[in-house]
Amino acid sequence: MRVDALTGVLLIPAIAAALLAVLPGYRMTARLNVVATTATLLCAVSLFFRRPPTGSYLLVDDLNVTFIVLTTFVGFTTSVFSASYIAHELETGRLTPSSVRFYHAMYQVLMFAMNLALIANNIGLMWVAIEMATLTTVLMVGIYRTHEALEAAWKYFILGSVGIALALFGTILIYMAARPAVGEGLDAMVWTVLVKRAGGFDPALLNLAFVFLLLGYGTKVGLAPLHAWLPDAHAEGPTPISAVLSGLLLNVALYALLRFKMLLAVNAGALAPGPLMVTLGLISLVFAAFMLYRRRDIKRMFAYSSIEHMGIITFAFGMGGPIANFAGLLHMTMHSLTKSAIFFAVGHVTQVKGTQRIADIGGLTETHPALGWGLILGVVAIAGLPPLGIFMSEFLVVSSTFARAPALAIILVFGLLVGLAGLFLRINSIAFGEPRGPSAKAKASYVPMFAHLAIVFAAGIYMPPALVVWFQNVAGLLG
Amino acid sequence: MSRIDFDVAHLLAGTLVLISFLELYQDRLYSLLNVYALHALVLAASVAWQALIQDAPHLYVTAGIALVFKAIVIPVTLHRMIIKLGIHREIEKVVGVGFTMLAGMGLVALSMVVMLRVTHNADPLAQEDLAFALAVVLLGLLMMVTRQNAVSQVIGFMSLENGLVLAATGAKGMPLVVEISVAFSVLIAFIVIGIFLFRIRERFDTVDLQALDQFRGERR
Amino acid sequence: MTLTIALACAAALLALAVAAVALCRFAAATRIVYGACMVVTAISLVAAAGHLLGDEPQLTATLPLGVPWLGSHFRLDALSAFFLIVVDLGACGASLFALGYGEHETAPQRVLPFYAAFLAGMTLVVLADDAFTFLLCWEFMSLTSWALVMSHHRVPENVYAGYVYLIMASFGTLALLLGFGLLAGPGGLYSFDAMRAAHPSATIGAFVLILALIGAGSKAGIVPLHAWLPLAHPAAPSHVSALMSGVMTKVAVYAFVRIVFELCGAPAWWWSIVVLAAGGVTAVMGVLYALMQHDLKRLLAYHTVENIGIIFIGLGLALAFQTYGLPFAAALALTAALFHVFNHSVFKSLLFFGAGAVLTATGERDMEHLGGLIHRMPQTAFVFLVGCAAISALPPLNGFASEWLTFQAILLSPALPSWGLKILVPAVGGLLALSAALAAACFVKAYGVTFLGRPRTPAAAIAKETDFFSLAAMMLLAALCLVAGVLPGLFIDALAPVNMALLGAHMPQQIGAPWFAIVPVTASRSSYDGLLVFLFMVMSGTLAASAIHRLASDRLRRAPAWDCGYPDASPSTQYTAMSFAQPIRRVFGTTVFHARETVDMPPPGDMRPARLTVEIRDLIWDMIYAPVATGIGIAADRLNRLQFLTIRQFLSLVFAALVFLLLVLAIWS
Amino acid sequence: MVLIRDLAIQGAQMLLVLLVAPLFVGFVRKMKARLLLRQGPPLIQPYLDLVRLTRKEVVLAENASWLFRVTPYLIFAATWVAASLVPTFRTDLTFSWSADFIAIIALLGSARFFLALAGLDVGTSFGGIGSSREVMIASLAEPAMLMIVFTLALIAGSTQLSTMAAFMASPAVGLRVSLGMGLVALIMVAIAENGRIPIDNPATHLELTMVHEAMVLEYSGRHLALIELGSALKLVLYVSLIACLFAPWGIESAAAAVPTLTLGAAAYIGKLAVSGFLLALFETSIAKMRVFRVPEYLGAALMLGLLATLLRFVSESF
Repeated sequence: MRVDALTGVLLIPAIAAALLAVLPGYRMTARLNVVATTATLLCAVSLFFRRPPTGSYLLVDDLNVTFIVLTTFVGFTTSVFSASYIAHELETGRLTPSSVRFYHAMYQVLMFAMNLALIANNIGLMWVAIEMATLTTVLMVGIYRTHEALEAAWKYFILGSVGIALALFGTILIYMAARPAVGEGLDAMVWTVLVKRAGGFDPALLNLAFVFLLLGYGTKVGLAPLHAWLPDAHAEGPTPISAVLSGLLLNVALYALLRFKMLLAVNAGALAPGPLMVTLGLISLVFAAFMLYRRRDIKRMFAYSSIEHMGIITFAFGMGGPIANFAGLLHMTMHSLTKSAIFFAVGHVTQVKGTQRIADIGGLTETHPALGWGLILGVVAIAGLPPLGIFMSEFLVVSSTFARAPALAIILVFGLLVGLAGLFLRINSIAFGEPRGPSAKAKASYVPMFAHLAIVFAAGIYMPPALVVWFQNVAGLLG
Repeated sequence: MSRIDFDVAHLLAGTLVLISFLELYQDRLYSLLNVYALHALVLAASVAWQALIQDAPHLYVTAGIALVFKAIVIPVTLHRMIIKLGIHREIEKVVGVGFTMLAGMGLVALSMVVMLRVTHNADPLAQEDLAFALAVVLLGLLMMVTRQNAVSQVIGFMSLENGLVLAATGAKGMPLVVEISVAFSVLIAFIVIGIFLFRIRERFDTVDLQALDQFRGERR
Repeated sequence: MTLTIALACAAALLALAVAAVALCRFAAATRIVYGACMVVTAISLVAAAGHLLGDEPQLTATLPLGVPWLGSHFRLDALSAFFLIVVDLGACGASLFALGYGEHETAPQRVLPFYAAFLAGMTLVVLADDAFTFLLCWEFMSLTSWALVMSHHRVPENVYAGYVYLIMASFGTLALLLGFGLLAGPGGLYSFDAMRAAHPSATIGAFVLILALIGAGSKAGIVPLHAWLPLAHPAAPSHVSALMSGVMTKVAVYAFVRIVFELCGAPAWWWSIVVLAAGGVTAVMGVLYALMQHDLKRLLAYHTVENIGIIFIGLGLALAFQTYGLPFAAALALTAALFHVFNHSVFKSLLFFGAGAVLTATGERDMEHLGGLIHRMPQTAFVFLVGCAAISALPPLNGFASEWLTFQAILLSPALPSWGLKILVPAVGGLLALSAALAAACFVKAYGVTFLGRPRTPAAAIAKETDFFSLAAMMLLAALCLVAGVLPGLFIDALAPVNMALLGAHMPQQIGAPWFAIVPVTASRSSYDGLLVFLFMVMSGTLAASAIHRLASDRLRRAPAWDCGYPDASPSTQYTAMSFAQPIRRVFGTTVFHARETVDMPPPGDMRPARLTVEIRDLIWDMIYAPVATGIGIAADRLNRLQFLTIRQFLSLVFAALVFLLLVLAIWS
Repeated sequence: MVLIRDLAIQGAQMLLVLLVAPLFVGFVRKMKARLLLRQGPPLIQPYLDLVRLTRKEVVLAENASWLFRVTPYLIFAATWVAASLVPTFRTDLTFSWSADFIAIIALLGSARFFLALAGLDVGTSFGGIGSSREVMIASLAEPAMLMIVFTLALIAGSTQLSTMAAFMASPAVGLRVSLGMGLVALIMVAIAENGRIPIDNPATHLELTMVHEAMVLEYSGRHLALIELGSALKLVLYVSLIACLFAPWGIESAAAAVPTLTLGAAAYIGKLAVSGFLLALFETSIAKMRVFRVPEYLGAALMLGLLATLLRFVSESF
């Protein structure tokens, strides 16, 4: 196959993975990891400018290029963060050199899988990729081999595989639905074809398929009540993985859902996917908001906040319409950046304080000002307070919803408020008050965290017109 | 297609559902494993038959995978594992057999109803096939829900995947992609499960999930 | 041009905030930042004043910020110019005060950046002209003030106060957000111009009114949404308390006026009833709460609630008159409200500065530990006295002028046809009078216990007079209180453009009247001349003094206090704040606060001291806030069980969801 | 010319109230004594007291502050200004427009504010008792007063005392329920405000019963004289207020010539005499009430005022 930016996005991580699997020595491998992600990022960015032609397996269009760039970017920053994080883990001996090698290899495999899932033009291929991503993350969650880690990984594995299985069944059903209209063979699984012909599909089959896909990929998105794997996986895995999980993997699954939603949207006879997504979204939002109150583990708390935001995003896309879709996209981007930034901060916090228990962390702004204020800024952003990006998306979602469906908007607002109260209940005791826990200086690079926050901040006030046009196109595509 | 083709395919698919019921009924790991092997065997047969009547040779690969891996390798390995772990005691079900059976019936009925709504312009074979496949999937899920033992859960999961394979092969002319992915996922699943069971054993000499549940998050 | 200057000033403040982060490791940072803030706000103040007094046309600007396809609109019209004056005046005074006061700050890095940002936020709110920009700046203002409340975060009460504050602030913001969502409609017409053009339907208008009352009211401190205010305002450093109490609540009033009078269409008959009732209840409850306090800053915070009530009474009257097409009466009422906005921002800042000076001099906020400060800090005592007299609405100071106007507006209300209003307005008038009288009582208590009498603690006994800058700021504001009270006509005329813009009418020109008197309607109906009253009092006072000293004796001898022959040695025998309020507590408190006094009098021969304990319950908290909190707690506990299910149970959740959806499909057709 | 004449009249009024105030107090005392079949002090006794007090030196408590010394002058000034703006024998005084009814009430309020502060200044328990009770009484009396102002202002369509008096004198005003209620409430408030029996007893120094006296306990010499004069002025003010609102006969309008003015002054003196006698009669025939009965008393006044206003609002005919 021709080697261009598109294949680069796939090949670089694959090759890097192979290399990292064999190379010894954490320092070099960490660097190599960063280099690989950088290269991938550059390739992805170049996709903005040169669109490679659409094949029957790979595809780049307005919708997924946004996701690709976001994914590769967060992947890059996370690799930078993970370098300093893993170093500390080695010192404390929580990880052995061999497991670090495994970790780096898996990291690249994960990148590969996610990129593949995003640029796949074939629903089967996309399914394979997501399955792959799931399995790699399962392995990484279990990497610490503690009881809790194993239990989390096991739970993640079981629930994830079931979800994946359901998604596969849905995929098959889509094929079945497409076959009469498109004809047998490869074409019946190719996006670009499917979207064109979706009007002629059997609506009943489409509905059935969507139910399975919604539950299957919804499990990966972490929508309640399919969310169970998410908090533990975030809490027990290495923090960089938590960042990637929250920031990227959930998005990838959501991306898949959106694709299928577009299919249903084209077909007149099929049931509207909106209400289902709206319902699931609201359930997740309110549920996660209440779950924030009784959290004792800082990483698990932010995992629940991810569920909350996935709920908001799903809700926005479910509502549909140019403004809501725009808001959904914006919210997704902002959430990825903010949540990963928060996990960067949390990673350092847990390392300097030597614990994840909220009760043992206190007065962070006294002992580690940069870290503390960074964390606060992140929480302020994630809570939807201005002048950061999520405020804009929430503003658009709520205001555009209230005029259309007041009741829904009221529930939404209620969930947001409850969630905010829950978050600050904890963050107050973490960041303020008398310092608790050790106050040794953190050997950490704050660059990724503050880079993310800076972008989020800027986006909250000013969005470059090019990006806006981009988002508006995509919002139009989503219908 | 001729009448006989349809009948045989129908028969095999139906048998698969029946065997799923058998699995639900089993309450010893040994017998469960054996029944699962049978399940895989029938799957292989049905896939092969599909390959024959659709004259799609690549389906024979799938049939082969089903035969070799699911019907032989996995049961044997799990058998070993069980011996190694020394789980000879009964599977303590969460809910009684009777109820499980009833639920199974309900699920089969449900899958029929759901699938048969989709009658027009899709060939009847595919319809039946899908209906049975859905039934198998749901039964597998039911099994995962009603069993506590990790091994039996894994078996439930794999019979669920059998249902997927059935559906995939039933979908006429579905590209190779799917078989590959299925095999691939089975493989991965197998490895991961292996790793897991191994780890789990060295941690807590049992595969009973309740032992795992004690370490659920925030119970510190 | 003016708008450009104002925006530039806001930008400068933001830049200053960023710079402060870097600066605050240096000792001089405090002086630099506050000095710069003072200069910038002074510039903006002059510009705004010029715009309002010059009655210049409204200016608009659009920056490529905010919602992309909309941009962020800014607009400087009469209303925003007036509130910009209020904001900048308060900010300028606070910065001047802080030049001295800030030196005592232990952790300047937690105050300086947020202070400048806070000022910028308030400035931008009154300039914003589209929903997004407005809410952005609004919530930014709340957020920065939250950070300032948390600046002394080692005190658990402050953290708690900040928590409550943030939740209530977000609650208000979300209410406003919903309101704007209604006004903007599904099309998302977020600019205020579009909303003005839209003419929303009656139902939408009604919803928006309620939402605005909740949203702006929770920020302004309308009872029962006031709960955060007495917690948060005192927790911040005193100059910030002054800003939050004196200025930020006014920004909330601005939001209310902007939305209700301009954006949400023609008022329905019951709107004014809602607003009036809210205002009356707020005024009386606020002052009653204040009477029960003995923490000086919290007492002042509660008085903010009271004055907000008075302002909303004026706004409600204006709304009523506007509803029934009496523009001139409406103009009178609105003028009264806005004039009181200005006055309250002046004397409340002054009083909080005084409290801050006392706090730095003695380290005490609790009045029961103060006393006799008039001897130790005479100048502070004097300016604080002026503030007390002003807020107690005593002529010839400014507080009286605006309340007098409000009374005049009430006296115009028989012209209203609505029966509900006929009944309500006099009752509200009674509440207003009651709150005014109680306020006077409360400030007799506050001043008497804090500054008069004998010091109750060593700290109070050795207090030192506060520094030059603080005094300068307080003197300035005190002078302003007098000027605004003596020459109210100037201010009323300055408010004419605002009324013109909002109501299409304004009060008669006041400048023409002899001796700067103010004449709301006609001279034969009612008029008041602060200047003349002031001159009369000065004249007759000096006349009496000189006459007596000239003709009779001017000898004077110091001696122990007479006190009916019971000279009491210990200062603890003086009246305390609690004991001073006891008669009023017995009159009102038993019903409003379930106040109960229990006397524990030991029998003769028993050595233990007699005890008098007073229990006061905050019924609003107990009945509204506590249940909500417990409800959420219970819900959280219930749901939290889901964290601890086994894998199998989670699987069955997924399974159930699947089966459910399949059933739906099976039934759905 | 006219201006000078008006100024002269304004001055005359100021002097008149100043001079008549102690006399009125003396008259009331005399009446009370007579009603109790005692001889009683001579009418001019208050003047003598004032003169003696002004001659004496001031004995100032050690920790009394400047506020304590300024307050008497403030009180006197505020009360005097207020009293001089109430029409006694002539409406449309030169400066009457400078403060309307509400402003006059507020002036008295500020006098009370500073008196209460002075009570707290020395830091004695008696001062505290006096101030806290005084503000409690005021917190109810002032709203009641304002309600009465509302009623009258609504009837007369003005808060300008001259206009109100003129309106009350005119035939336009008939007998009105709200007027009656207003009168009763006004009398009740006046009694409370001036610390007369049954609210307070100006003649006692029993610590538990006194309010006003407790506040001024530390005052002596000229300060005390000014405060006494102030309270006398206040009493006269209320009496002339009632007179000019409810018995506006004989109050001449602007155009009146000097002889008629003297007539008006005579009428005013007459009214003072009558009301003084009635006050004395009332005070001798009733006992002082407990301090904590006062709220009920004033609450009643407040309710009356509110009721009057409500009636007034609801319909023109009441």
